[in-house]
Amino acid sequence: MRILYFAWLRTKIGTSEEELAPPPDVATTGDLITWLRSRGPGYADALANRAVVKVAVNQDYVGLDHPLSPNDEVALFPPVTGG
Amino acid sequence: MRILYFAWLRTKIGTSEEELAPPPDVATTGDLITWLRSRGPGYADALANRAVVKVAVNQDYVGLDHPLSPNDEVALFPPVTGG
Amino acid sequence: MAIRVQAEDFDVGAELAALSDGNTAVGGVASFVGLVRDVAGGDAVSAMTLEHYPGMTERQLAAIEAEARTRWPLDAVLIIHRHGRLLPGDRIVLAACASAHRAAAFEACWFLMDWLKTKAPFWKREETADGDRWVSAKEEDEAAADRWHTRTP
Amino acid sequence: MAIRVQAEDFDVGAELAALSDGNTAVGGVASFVGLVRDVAGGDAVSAMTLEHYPGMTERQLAAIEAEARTRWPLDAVLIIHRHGRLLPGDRIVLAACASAHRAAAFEACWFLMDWLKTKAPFWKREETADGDRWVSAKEEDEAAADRWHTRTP
Repeated sequence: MRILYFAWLRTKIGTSEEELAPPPDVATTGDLITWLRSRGPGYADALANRAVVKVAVNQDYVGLDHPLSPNDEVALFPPVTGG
Repeated sequence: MRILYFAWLRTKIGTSEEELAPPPDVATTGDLITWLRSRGPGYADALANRAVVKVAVNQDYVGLDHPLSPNDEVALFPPVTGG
Repeated sequence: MAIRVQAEDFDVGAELAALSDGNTAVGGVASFVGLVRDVAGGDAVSAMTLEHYPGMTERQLAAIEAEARTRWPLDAVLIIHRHGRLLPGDRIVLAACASAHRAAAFEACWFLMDWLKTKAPFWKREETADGDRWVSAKEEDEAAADRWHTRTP
Repeated sequence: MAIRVQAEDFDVGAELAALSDGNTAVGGVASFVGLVRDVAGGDAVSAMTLEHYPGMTERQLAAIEAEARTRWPLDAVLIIHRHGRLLPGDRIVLAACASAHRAAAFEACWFLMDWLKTKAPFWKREETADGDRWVSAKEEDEAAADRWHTRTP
């Protein structure tokens, strides 16, 4: 599974992209965030407040109950501020 | 008194501008329109329907009860269609 | 204040750039460019001529601009309106508002166009296959302008 | 469909002219140009960098454009959004809609900007005297986008 991070999630986690294979019990986007938090203090800090973490799977916005597949591109980022 | 006509009021009346001295009982813009109507068939035709005649005195919109002075610039025209 | 009534065309890019030039407090510029359409009331229009009332036009446009400035926080306002004979596709009018805030720029620009359509003394005469004709005012334009009497920005 | 995400600046006049070029059914073009402000939250901003999510950005902008086209009768739509480092006064974004009808052009353009602010995956990082900082999303932008859920054009 390809995981992308943007903006301050990227800087806190320290990478913009990684290839990960979450354990089988990580079934949804919400599960993924919970699992990522356990990977280290940068992750825990970046993902502390779910309310400000937006999730896209294969470049579409999804909720925290969205099911995951091994080949998904999952992106985590703060609320957007373009325009 | 300087009287200006625009758009189809101008073409029906046959002039864009004239200097007139209405009789003393022409006190308001409404009186002026009534008096102008009597000046010929072109005027009567152009001013037949007051609802579509707009009036400006000294380049500001006014109603039909607006008082007139001898040195006023009075303009009569249909509803505007610019933009 | 920037009000121009002219026969000549205008350079939209240069005009919009000038609105915010040197003022980095501006967050955005909303604008509207009105164009001559080739059809009106179902008939093909080959050209149109815009007549106006010199003097009153500038006066009314200045009043419309002043009103917009009292309603919204605007850094710059521009209205350019052409007169004379124009062909389909030609630019007729440009209204533009620069503001720190997007909503103010949009609302003020829309307000300018709605008021201009009902207050600025311009009259359009269309050339069609059946001859020339004066364009009638649209009730929908009156309604569009009227909503600004009650709507608070 | 015309969606462009690029580092380069754009020519507003040329882009707006191209929207109606050859289509004399267009009555007007409403547009918005977003600019980098020199101040944010009371602090002087010397520059900003726009990060984006390549691929998803184009996808979301295309979806926003498609939604606008279902809601309003539009002849042409254009969204250009820049990324990378920009200075105060620089253009960030251009949204423009061409339509036979003024209200459709204005509403659709405003809709595009409101949705773009809340849906397009861009993030601004500002450079200030106290260092760099990520811009926080504004609740007012969410509210501006939300009103399009209920408002019928």
